[in-house]
Amino acid sequence: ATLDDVKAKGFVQCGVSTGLAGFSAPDDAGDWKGIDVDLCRGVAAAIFDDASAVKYSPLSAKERFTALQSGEIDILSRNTTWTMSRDTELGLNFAGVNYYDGQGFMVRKSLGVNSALQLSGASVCVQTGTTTELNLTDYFKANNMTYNPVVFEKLEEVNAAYDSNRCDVYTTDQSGLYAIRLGLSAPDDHVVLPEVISKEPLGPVVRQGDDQWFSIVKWVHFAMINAEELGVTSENVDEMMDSENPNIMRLLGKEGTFGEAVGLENDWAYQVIKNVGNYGEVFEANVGESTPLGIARGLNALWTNGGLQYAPPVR
Amino acid sequence: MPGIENANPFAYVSTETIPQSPPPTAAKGVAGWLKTNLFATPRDTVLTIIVALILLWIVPPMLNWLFFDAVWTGDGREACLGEHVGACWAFVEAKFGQFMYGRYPAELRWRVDLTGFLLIAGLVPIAIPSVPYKRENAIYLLVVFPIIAFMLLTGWPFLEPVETSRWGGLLVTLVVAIVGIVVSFPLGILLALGRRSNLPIVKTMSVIFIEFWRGVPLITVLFMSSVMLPLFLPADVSFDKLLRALIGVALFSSAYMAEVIRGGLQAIPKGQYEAANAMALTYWQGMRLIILPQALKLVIPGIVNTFIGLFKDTSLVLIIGIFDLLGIVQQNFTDTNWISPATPATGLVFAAFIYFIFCFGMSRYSAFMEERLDTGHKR
Amino acid sequence: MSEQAAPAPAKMEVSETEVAVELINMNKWYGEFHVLRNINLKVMRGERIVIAGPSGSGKSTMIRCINRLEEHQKGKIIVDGIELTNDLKKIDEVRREVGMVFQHFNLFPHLTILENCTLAPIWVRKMPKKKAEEIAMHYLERVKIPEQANKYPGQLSGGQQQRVAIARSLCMNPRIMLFDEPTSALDPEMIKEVLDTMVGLAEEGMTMLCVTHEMGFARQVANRVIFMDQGQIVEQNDPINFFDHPQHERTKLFLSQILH
Amino acid sequence: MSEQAAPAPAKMEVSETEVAVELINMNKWYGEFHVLRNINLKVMRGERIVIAGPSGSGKSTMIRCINRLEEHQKGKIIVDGIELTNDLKKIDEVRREVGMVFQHFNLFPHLTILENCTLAPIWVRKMPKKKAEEIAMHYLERVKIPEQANKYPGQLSGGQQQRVAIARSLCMNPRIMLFDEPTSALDPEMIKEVLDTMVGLAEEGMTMLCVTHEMGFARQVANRVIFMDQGQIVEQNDPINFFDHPQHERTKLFLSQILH
Amino acid sequence: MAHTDGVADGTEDSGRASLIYDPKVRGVFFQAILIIVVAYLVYSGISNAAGNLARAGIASGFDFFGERAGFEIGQTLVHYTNDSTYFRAFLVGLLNTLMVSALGILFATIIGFIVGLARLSRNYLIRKLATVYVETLRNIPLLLQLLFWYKAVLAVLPNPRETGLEQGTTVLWTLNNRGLYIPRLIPEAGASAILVAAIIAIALWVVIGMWAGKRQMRTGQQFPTFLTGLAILVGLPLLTFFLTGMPFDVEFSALQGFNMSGGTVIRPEFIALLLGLSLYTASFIAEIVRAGILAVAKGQTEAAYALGLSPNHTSRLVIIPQAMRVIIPPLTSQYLNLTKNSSLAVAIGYPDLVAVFGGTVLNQTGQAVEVITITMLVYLTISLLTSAFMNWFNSRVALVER
Ligand SMILES: Nc1ncnc2c1ncn2[C@@H]1O[C@H](COP(=O)(O)OP(=O)(O)OP(=O)(O)O)[C@@H](O)[C@H]1O
Ligand SMILES: Nc1ncnc2c1ncn2[C@@H]1O[C@H](COP(=O)(O)OP(=O)(O)OP(=O)(O)O)[C@@H](O)[C@H]1O
Ligand SMILES: [Mg+2]
Ligand SMILES: [Mg+2]
Repeated sequence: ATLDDVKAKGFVQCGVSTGLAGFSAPDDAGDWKGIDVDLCRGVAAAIFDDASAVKYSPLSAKERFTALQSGEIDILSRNTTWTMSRDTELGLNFAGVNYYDGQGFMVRKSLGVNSALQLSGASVCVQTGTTTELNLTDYFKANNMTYNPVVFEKLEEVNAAYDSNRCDVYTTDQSGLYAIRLGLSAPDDHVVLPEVISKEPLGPVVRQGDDQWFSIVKWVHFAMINAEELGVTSENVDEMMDSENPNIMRLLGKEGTFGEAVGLENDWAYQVIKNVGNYGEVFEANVGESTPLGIARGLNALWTNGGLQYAPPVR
Repeated sequence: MPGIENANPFAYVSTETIPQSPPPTAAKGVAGWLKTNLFATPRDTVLTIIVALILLWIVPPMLNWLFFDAVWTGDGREACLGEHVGACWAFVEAKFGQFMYGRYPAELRWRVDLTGFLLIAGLVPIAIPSVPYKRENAIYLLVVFPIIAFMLLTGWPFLEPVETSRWGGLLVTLVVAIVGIVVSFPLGILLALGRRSNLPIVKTMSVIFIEFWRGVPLITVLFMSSVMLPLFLPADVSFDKLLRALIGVALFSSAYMAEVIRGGLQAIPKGQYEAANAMALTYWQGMRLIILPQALKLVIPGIVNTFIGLFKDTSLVLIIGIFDLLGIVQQNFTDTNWISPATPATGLVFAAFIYFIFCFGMSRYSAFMEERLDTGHKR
Repeated sequence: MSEQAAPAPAKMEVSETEVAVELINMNKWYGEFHVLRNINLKVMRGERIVIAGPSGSGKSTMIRCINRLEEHQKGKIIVDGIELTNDLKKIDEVRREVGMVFQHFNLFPHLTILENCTLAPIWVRKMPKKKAEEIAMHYLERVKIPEQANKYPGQLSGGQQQRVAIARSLCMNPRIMLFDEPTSALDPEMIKEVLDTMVGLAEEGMTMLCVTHEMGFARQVANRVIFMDQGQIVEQNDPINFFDHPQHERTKLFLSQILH
Repeated sequence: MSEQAAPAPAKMEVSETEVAVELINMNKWYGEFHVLRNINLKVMRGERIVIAGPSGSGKSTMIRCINRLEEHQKGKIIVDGIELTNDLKKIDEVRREVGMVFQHFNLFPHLTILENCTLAPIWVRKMPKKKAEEIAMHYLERVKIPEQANKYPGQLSGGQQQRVAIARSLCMNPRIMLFDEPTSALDPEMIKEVLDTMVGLAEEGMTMLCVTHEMGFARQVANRVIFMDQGQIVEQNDPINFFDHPQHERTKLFLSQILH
Repeated sequence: MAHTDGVADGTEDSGRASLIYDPKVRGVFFQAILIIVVAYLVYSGISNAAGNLARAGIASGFDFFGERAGFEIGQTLVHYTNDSTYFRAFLVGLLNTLMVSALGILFATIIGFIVGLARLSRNYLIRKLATVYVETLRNIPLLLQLLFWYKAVLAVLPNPRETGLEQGTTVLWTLNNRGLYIPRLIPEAGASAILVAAIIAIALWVVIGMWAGKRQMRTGQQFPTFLTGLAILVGLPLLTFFLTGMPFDVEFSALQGFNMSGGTVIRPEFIALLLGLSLYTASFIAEIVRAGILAVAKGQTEAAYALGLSPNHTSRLVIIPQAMRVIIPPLTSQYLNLTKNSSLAVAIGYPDLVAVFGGTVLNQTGQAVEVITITMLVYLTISLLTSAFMNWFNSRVALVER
């Protein structure tokens, strides 16, 4: 089983993107940072009590599923859209949604465009092997418009092509557009159009057929959301250990043997929160308002705040 | 016979020796050189003028961009923005460590440096024909050095381990190229012998192997090795990603190496095989003592050329997400701190320069060896 | 140039008036090296001249200047009335009149013997193929190897190849033939075949300049022997006097080495 | 095989009883082409046999069959009591006893003369290097070129190279020596050097089979001359009778061409 | 040694040979082991893959070929829309690969021959320039050059809206960073006559060539075959074009919105790829050509000159035929390399086989094993066909010697 393999080798092998700011990108010291990275770190913390027991495999969009299928990585945490065919035909399981996104468009301000419906005939830069490529086709088709795709394998190449004005439009998930805009030579010359043309629930993926591993990844994610909902943060988690709130007690392993049920220690969630933080902390630290990306919680707010992030209870 | 009995009217004996005199001006000096090399015929003259104009058109802007308008210092993109800004060398300066070592931990980079030093210490004496102890040196390079290098670079088992995903830049480029050549060399010899064998199955398999690897693009091989290999292995076996790329590169280049070596084997006269036979040497003794030493010496230039090809091909590992020199340069284009119109071009020019230095050096060396072998080996 | 059918040249004496080749104060340098120094030479039509001399004395160079395979830098070379200058047209004219036979034959290995012989007549003289072939066969018979016409040069022995080379030159119906050590790359038995062919040519009155060390040949056919040393013509005389009463020290030394 | 120090073989007569090489009804084909037809030959220890015959008659092939450089398809070859079959071990045994000298010497150009000579003793006879070198020097002295020991083959003249090739064979201390036109690639002056060496060997009683057209050599040393034509042994006799009273038409014709 | 231990003919009376020392037995034994090892490796690879796929619940097989692709491709030689099948997408990628390879081979050969000859030029400047060209391009990885050309091409060309075109007005041609736009000919009835005319023109050229050859052989007159042929090839279809009343609808391109529409477009990715591949391979071909010409002995030129052949005829009739046999084998390898290298298109967004099929299709279907296997086989087939053709060609020009 994957858990045994992971325990035997002593680290989690985590598939990430080749560099998308806020989601998974190496910092100057070469350490990987981002929401997607923190999910892997959470899983490592749950297993080893050590969030750094992770090794990263940067993957292009094209390689990612094969890498997971072939067992090269244990988790794919790489802003991957959950779709039915991916879930059912590729031998994969999506373990939740750690970022609700939607596909959008970015254009130069100088084009004077303010709606995606004005884009007919445009050249569109897009990365290969993504749902983006298909959504794009569907959107233009539905609106009776035409476009000319310019398709690249790697994000850097798409960025470079768009930046050098090879295309009029850059399309990818909106979160990505903000991150990418930062990397352009003149970020202020570009706008992200208001239309969101698709649902893009992004989440971690595991191989099918290993329910235990599937559960671990799923529940690490849920634990982080539950922790935010319950107000448990990496700072106050030690104090919270003394909390009398039965929800918190179950979450932190004071009560019940929920961890053992999936082959972990009972304090698994404590370790996740202690070492990585709750969902809100992770979001703020990587993509939130205080970061250069400055993305609002929006759909990713807790359900209690009108967002979609909702986790089943630990019980 | 006609004419012989008549006293010859042309009979002549020179009385003085005409001294050697210098050639007329047209044939020597600057003018002579110009005349014969640039303006020999009207067509030559026209061509010369056209080419000179083109050079005038291209070279000065190039120099301006590279040197005169270039930005040499600075610590961010602001330095490289502006109207008439050439290359952004400040970018290269800031990222130099990454370009060389990738994300290899800074405090451990001495290990890479030491490895590099050990490599040069082995390579230089083997490359200079007059230095003795070639055999010992080759053993050092092919056996001892790889082990030391492996231990130094990975840290296994004594030092602090550094996983290969942190390696990058020129380090990875060199590791891939060198491992490729070291592994493909013996494999190439075996394949070449196999292809010349008269055991039909051995021969067929060698041919199929060689033709297959020579017929498919390296990037599909790399893709295969990087993401698909585990599919073909039992579920619990796994390799390092870099290692898999290395295997792919090694198999690929061993096919090319095999063809080079086969050329050498074919150039050895049949008499050498027969003499070895007649002296009761066994097949392997004959190969090891008689045939291969001669054949390999003959194909040194070919081997160096294969190495150059391999060295250039390492840039393709970029496509499977291993950050070799080119990969890491490209990745740094997205660094928000350094993004500017000049950055990508500067990065690419820098990478091109590094590759050029290595490849040009090797190709000069191969030409030098070719000349040496040519004069020293006439049959 | 005029088209001619396979000729049957009449036995001819040396002309007293017609100059075939004239070199006047000719000088040549290779870079700084003065290979040919003040060469003066007048060859009458029908003359057979043998050029001898130690290695490196400039014999080949002189002969190659005559059909402009090398360029001279000073003085004049007049061939068949045409002065050799940079004028490409004149060079072509001269080359059409001058045949050359090389030490290493230089047959075209990708063409058959017959094609070797017809190539220049067809492309330079613009002769119909059929006629070119007739002439070629005529000369191949002359050199006694008509049966090899459809073989490739690689299939012939050295002596046969050299005879083909001679036939190939003759097919252009040249007025002057240059030979540069035509026998020195051959085995002893083959030398005779080639020399016989050359003697035959000489007897028909062809103007010939021949670099060779075959002194028997020189005695038999030459009108004149020229001895060169260090880029100069040191001595010239008729063969009998040349061999029996050499005048110059250098000639004496050379002959003492050659004739044992 | 037993290791032996550099021997000083005594002058030996032909043995009456000991057979060195025996070919019985031996046949060989190259593909469809029948090169050797029913060869029967018995060579006694100490015999010196010269094999002559026109080109393509199968001389080389026969000699190469004896140390299995070529495989025969029918009949028997027994060398030194060992029958040559597919058995690799026996082939090795035979090759250790049989030395061979090739027309083109086939020295190993990447090894010095000394290394050429010691290679096989060291690797095949498993001799210590020192001893192998002693023996090698002994034989190099025999062939009168000990001073060349540390040169490379490319630095030697053809005659010297061939003598090295002979010394190299002798270092394996063979009981039988095969020579395949050992002098035909040499310049006339060098032929004598090599023949002298071979005469020396013959005088010491080495069993020798020698393909050669040097009839002087045959007269001087051979016990027997064998004449081959079209893959068959046409005639054999002692040299005197062979040269003076050839019986077979083919032999007469051949000799008339060779001896002018 | 290999060639004596060889296969015996069997008529042996050598039954007594002990088995281990019989080379035949040894050979069979080793080869049997080899087969078993290889077969085992192949078998275990396949069974592992099957097992791994099954365990992971991944569908396998080639059914996906018939499904709707659902994505667009930037450059298509055959009709393709997002409703076409994956097979169609495969075909588009394959044709794009073939097109860029074929054109690349053509240009690389032309440039390579020119540069190779330039390296032998008497003109110092040209010689040195050619040397610099060869040494630079040979020693820099192709991938880097492609990136460079792509960026250079894009950097030089303007945005379509900066070219000063007016919205909606058609132009004959225009060049911008979306590509080179030229008119597109849409054939109408009668257009096929022009095709027929072109074919007739080619046939005429061949006939004239043969006639001129024969006439020269007969009368010695030479005839400017090449120029005449060219004139016919251009003239005849053009004449037909006008005679049939110009049966083409010409579609011009125009700036429409922020992009050009209509016309035929040659995209910058293609230009960059073609440029990169041709220039890079040409540097190798140049060296091959130079070596080939130098391999022809100097005496050959001299002999030809001495016979009075002009430099042109000397090259054509004497030097090149001899150089070709040295040139062709290494030239073949360069052609193969170029074809394989075209797979680097993936880095600059040209939709070749690897980008379309091995990239997008692989991702959308997830059938990595099938897709990569097919991709490799396709390249292998192209390589083998090219070699086979060049071998045949080589055997035709090979020198008949000895
Ligand atoms: N292309 C060249 N460049 C420079 N020097 C040359 C060249 N060709 C010949 N030489 C020199 O010119 C001199 C005369 O050469 P040439 O070949 O005419 O001599 P030769 O009398 O024909 O000698 P040989 O009997 O050896 O053929 C020699 O010293 C030679 O080294
Ligand atoms: N490897 C081979 N394959 C086919 N035929 C061969 C081969 N080697 C030799 N032959 C043919 O076998 C015949 C005998 O050849 P062999 O070399 O034994 O002749 P030879 O008597 O030694 O002649 P020479 O005096 O020319 O060396 C010749 O007709 C030759 O063409
Ligand atoms: Mg000369
Ligand atoms: Mg023979």
